[in-house]
Amino acid sequence: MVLIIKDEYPDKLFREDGKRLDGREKTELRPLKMEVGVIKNADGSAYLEWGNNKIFAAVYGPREVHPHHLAKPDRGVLRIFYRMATYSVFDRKRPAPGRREKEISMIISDCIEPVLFLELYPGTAFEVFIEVIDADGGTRCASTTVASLALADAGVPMKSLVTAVAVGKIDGEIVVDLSGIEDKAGDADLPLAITWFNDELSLLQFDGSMDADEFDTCLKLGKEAAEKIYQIQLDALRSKYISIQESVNQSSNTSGGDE
Amino acid sequence: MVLIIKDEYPDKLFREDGKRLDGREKTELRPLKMEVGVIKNADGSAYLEWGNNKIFAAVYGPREVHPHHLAKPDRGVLRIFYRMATYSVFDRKRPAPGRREKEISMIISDCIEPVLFLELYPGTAFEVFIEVIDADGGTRCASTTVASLALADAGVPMKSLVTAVAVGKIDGEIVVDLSGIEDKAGDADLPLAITWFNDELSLLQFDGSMDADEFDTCLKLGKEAAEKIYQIQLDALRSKYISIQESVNQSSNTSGGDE
Amino acid sequence: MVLIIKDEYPDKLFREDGKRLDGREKTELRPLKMEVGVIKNADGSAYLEWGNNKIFAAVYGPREVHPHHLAKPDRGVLRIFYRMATYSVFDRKRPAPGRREKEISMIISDCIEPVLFLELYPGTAFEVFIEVIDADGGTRCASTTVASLALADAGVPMKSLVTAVAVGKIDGEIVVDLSGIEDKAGDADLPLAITWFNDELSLLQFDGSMDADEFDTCLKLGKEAAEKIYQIQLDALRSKYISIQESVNQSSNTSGGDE
Amino acid sequence: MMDVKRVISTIERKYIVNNLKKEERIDGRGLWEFREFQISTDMVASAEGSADVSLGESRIITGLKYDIGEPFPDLPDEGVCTIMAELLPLASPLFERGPPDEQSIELARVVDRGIRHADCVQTKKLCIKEKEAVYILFVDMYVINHGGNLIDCGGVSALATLISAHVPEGKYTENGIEWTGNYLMGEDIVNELPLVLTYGKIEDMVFLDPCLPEELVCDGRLSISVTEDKITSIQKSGSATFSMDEIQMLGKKSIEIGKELRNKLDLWQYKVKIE
Amino acid sequence: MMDVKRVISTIERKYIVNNLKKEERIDGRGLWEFREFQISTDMVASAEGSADVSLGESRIITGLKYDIGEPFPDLPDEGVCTIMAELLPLASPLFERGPPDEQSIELARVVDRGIRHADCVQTKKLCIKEKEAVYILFVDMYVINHGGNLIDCGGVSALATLISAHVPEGKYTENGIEWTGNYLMGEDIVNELPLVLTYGKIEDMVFLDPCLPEELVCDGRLSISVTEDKITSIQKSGSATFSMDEIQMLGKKSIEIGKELRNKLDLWQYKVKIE
Amino acid sequence: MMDVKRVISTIERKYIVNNLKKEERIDGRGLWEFREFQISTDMVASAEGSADVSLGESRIITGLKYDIGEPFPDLPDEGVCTIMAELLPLASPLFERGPPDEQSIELARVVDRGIRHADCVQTKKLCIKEKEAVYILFVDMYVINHGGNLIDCGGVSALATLISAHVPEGKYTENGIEWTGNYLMGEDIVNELPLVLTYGKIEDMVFLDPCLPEELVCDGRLSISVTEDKITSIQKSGSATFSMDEIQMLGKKSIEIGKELRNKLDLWQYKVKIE
Repeated sequence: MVLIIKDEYPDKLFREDGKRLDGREKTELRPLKMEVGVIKNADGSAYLEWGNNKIFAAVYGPREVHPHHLAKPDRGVLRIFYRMATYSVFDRKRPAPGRREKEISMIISDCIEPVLFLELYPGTAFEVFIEVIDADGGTRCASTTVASLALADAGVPMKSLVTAVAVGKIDGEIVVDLSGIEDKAGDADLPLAITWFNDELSLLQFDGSMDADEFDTCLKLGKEAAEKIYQIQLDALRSKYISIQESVNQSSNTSGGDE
Repeated sequence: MVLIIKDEYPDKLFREDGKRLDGREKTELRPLKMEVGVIKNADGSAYLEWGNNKIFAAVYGPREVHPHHLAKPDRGVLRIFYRMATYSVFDRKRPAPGRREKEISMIISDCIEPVLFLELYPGTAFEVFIEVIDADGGTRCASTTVASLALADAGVPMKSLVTAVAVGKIDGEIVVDLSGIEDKAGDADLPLAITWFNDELSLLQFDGSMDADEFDTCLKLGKEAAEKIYQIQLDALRSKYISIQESVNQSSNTSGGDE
Repeated sequence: MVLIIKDEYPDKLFREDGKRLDGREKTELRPLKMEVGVIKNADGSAYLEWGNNKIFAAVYGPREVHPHHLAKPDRGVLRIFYRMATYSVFDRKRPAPGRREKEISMIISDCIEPVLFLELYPGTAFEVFIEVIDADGGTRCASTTVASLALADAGVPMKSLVTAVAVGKIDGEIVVDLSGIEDKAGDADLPLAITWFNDELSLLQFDGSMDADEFDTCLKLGKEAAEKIYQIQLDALRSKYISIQESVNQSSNTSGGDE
Repeated sequence: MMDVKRVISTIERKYIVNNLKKEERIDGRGLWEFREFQISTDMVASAEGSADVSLGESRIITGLKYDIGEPFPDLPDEGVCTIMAELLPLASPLFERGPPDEQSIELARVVDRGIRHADCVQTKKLCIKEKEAVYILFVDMYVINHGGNLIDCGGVSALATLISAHVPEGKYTENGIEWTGNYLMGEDIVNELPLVLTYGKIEDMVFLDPCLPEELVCDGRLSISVTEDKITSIQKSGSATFSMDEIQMLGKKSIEIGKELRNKLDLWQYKVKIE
Repeated sequence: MMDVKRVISTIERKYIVNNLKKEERIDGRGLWEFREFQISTDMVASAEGSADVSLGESRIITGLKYDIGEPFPDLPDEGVCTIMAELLPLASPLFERGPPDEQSIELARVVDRGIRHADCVQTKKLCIKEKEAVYILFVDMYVINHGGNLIDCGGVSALATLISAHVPEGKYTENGIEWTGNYLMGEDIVNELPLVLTYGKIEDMVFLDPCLPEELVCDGRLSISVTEDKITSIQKSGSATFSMDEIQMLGKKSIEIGKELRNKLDLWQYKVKIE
Repeated sequence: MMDVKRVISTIERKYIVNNLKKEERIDGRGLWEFREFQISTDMVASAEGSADVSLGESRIITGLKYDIGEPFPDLPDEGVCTIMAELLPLASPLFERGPPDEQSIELARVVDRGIRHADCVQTKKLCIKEKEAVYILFVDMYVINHGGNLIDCGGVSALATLISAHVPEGKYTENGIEWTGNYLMGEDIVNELPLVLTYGKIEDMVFLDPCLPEELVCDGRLSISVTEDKITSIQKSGSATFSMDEIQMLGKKSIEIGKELRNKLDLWQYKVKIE
């Protein structure tokens, strides 16, 4: 039995004034916030809010691989464990990790691995645990972005950060950063990730139907959006550095340093 | 579909004459019987009947730990595996061990560990398998009691035996050793176990609602009941010793010893 | 919900002319075809069509045993993994291997082991994977027969091939090589396998109801049928040898050998 | 685990084989002799039937539970009887924890097949209403001590459990299935009494009812289920092979020994009486 | 994993014990003092109630989802509330991946039992139609950082989540269950406010709210759930034993400290307002 | 397992790379050339559609089964088509036993997504009665030999299976769903013919349809599904990165090569004829 709540998928995904239902322009991002160092026990961690997405990422490693046979003698392995909380979605998710979670884990892993120097860590693993507390469309991009930040917070050597964002098509128009409702009611979804050290794509998925021209537009808009997000990632890292600086200064002040 | 059998939960759990439904006084125990050495293949074993409870316990060890990573380099581990037969309860239990069985196993383990000298057995395990063949309320106490006996039968060095019993509240009155029906229809249940070497509680659980005075009464009655059960445990061990004695005497008689 | 298709189990399993529903005589086999070397990646392989049965077998080994604790220090182990494709039966089979598949795997393993020299391969395993693509009665016999052929194709030293076939009773008459419909609607089923090196039975199962005389007849007819199948196995091995020969000849011809 | 087996192999196998060559068993029995059966029934209050059966040092405690469900579409007026077995790690250092392993599955299956094809369980009497409601009986065997030849012990255990059954009788009404106040018992549930007989084979010697040391060293086993005059099921296991002649001999012998055992055990005595 | 624990044991245990002997804690608290609670609620948009609760460095984020199902036959007019907990490997190098382990089960169970016997969840108000349709509430706790004493943190987390709930109210009609447009909130769901208090024991010293280093070296723990004036649940874990006197003292102390904490947290402030 | 891969890496990678730099493949193909497809269909008598497809040495046998179930509430008049894949350990020493691993899931998902967004399966024609009964099609792929690029082989295999389908046509009646005597076949089930094309990337070189040695050493892959003139799905895997220019070029190339392959394979020939 289910509680019957009249379904509220809107007929149109644009308002009369040409803006999207949440008031955004076509190329505007949802509100986005990141913070590092949020999980004390982890070697590195980060937290992200992006629209209604709320996601934690924690990094442990380099450490021993369990089970042992997954270790590689000539390089380290990156293991991503993407999970969603049961209550992070409209219909309660079953507690055990499902197929979809394993698949997204693999995608994120492929997406981040190019920026790491795994050959320096033979026989060990970096394990990144991602927990989606609240989901609102685009969790794989948001998770990639926050996981990359957590790795940086852990001091893992990286060629660059990775930044991911989805572009899509709703009511026939190309827009960036699909919200949950746009994702469900829209026509196409194209998540991508950029590895800044070489300006290439390390994640590229697509589901929908587009001709070659539309597709080119998506890639262009996606890159522009990623650049904005990248700045927010950098700010999150900087503000931790600054707050450490400040607390150092403060404590030298309190302890009566001779300035 | 289910067979409709009118449910026979009684309105009252005391008879007109003030006795409990099975004719017991408030502080009277159900009939209780124990025997050791019942499973030939085991290093030690015991069998218990307590009301309609029928429970076997077998001890194997000290032996290698499987899987290896559960072994501890500086001490032995006690592993309790409490299981119920599918047919030991009113509605057939599913064959695979459930959450509840794992939880009770952990409780029994915590309860018995204090009397063992595990530090003498680094890297090994004592494994105690408990099988409830018929269940009638209080299986965790009965299992603790019979497992402790099986360990003694196995010759495992112990500071003392452990004895467990439940106290509870039915129709507002405090009674000892709840039967199955009293457990289900009663108001509160307080299983406890006593480690005789220090006269302290190694098991204490409670579910119900009691003020501090009622609670004190429960503890007092629980200890008195445990003392009676302890004697039955000791008798079971003695009678094995006696029967060995007798068979030794007998065989020396038959073989024509010169008395 | 199910689609209601009127069930077409025939009343009788013999036609008016005394032949079986598919036109066979009582001791006649269904059409039978075998081929070796069909799976390039395997150390040995074979494919069989027998009535509507379609079965692949592939052999890997001797190779390391996973998990390690299954290895035996003084001999090799034979591991059979019998599996049915989901679509090989009328009602879609669940994808995960079931109890029945494990049981048949064990039976086939017991049936083939007597012809191997496992004592020559301590610590290793021969793994035989059997995949039933289409099932039509008698898959355990067909699988035994094709697995034995795949082992021979892998060049594993063997005392002899093994050949299996089922005898059974339908409408009170004893017949050989039950088809799927005869298996389901028949009265008794007796699969057997013969290890030709000693002319004994290495597989013998029976379900039904027979007196001692009927039973003797079954054994006799089973052996006669197995002899015919054995020839087809031998032909399959020979034709591979011949085709290798031919290709050798051909290539020496093409390369302009001086004959 | 397997080390135990190997050690026994090398030390005891020769001794056992040498004895068998003289037609002697290590426990003094003849080649075609069963160990003693000990049976008590209906001792599990929570079960609708139960039996505690020992065969030598092997001991299996079996209980019966029931449920009511829909019949299989192709057998709309027949109840169902399922057999499960668990080789408890309590019962032997050879048994491991975890989901039922191959040995447990084999035990359940061989006992089940011996019963299934013998017109033993009266599946038509287990129908409450055609197409709608039938009994599902669960006969669950737990091995309490492993002394060899669990199959024959389990066969008797399952049969004694079924005979001792007392399943509340249901009547189909508009409001569901109501209890009539009576019970299905004894011959309401059981008709034929099939027995399963297991033979060990070492080298070219065959013998009945292997005890544990014999079972651990034997090359293979053959289990034959028989009713009064028919063979109803056969299962070979292990890597032994049997000649045609041996098989024919064992078939005949099983019917004969089965008859004696059936008389001796007198299983109908375990039907319960409910006033 | 366990190596971490062992290393801490040998180095820190002595230090912790020596402090406790002087009635001092390594983080400066008194023996009967809680670390600071930090609470925010209803921050998960997808959940029908949620709470993010920190107790010192322990942090648990809990959410509520609901389903509508049939009631249990013996409680035909009562809804159901289930508690689940997961110790995410994200939260500590001590937690392993895989299905819920014993610690997760214990956390869920102790929190659940504290609530269940305290007349906390208003199960009768969670009934939509007797025998037909009741709410099933899922209160799922995820441990985000493990700083010791997850149980007391989880207890407050579950309670705050229930208080912050806003479950669409259903009305039983011929066509199914329709939404009335209103929500079940606050006291529609929660009555009593039980709190769970956990004590650590090392040697013969007992103290409230163990932090992680204390928890890792302690011999055992005792969790006591209390309402305003009653004890509703007790759970001992670990290999410590407690004397009768200690138990009686801790029972009384729990009612007392619980009262203070209940006042201080003022959990009813987390009831949501929906215009 | 992985040792195999490593050994190949060090020995063959250089050889493969050097060839590719000269725009040559180790099996003599050009950069944008497929290996040979071999297709036979409807050879599994128990299935309602089947295909045995080889692409070079890769071979996948796919079968179709159906069930009838309730539609999803948000798509009340549409049937369902699910794709499963299993990389049988029979097919390669690289495949392990056990539940479907990441590679199996990826194979199924990429094939599924290529079909799902291409208006390929006529889900509305798979509805028997709105809100009540729709067909659920199970397209299950088994890998029989692994010769590289299972995805493109699987894509054709799934499509040929669907085209070869013959699913009994059901009619909704008061008594249940009755068979009309006809079958749903070919264009009753399939509309568009999407193909999936997979490219390997090693260093900065990209090429179509990697064979096994190429797949084992390549840094990553890109799979693009196309209909006649649209891209319907893309999946990148592995640790390679692709530049914007490469992606745009591969998108256009895929539509072009897809068109040729679609003509060449002429998959509609596999529609079955039932008299």
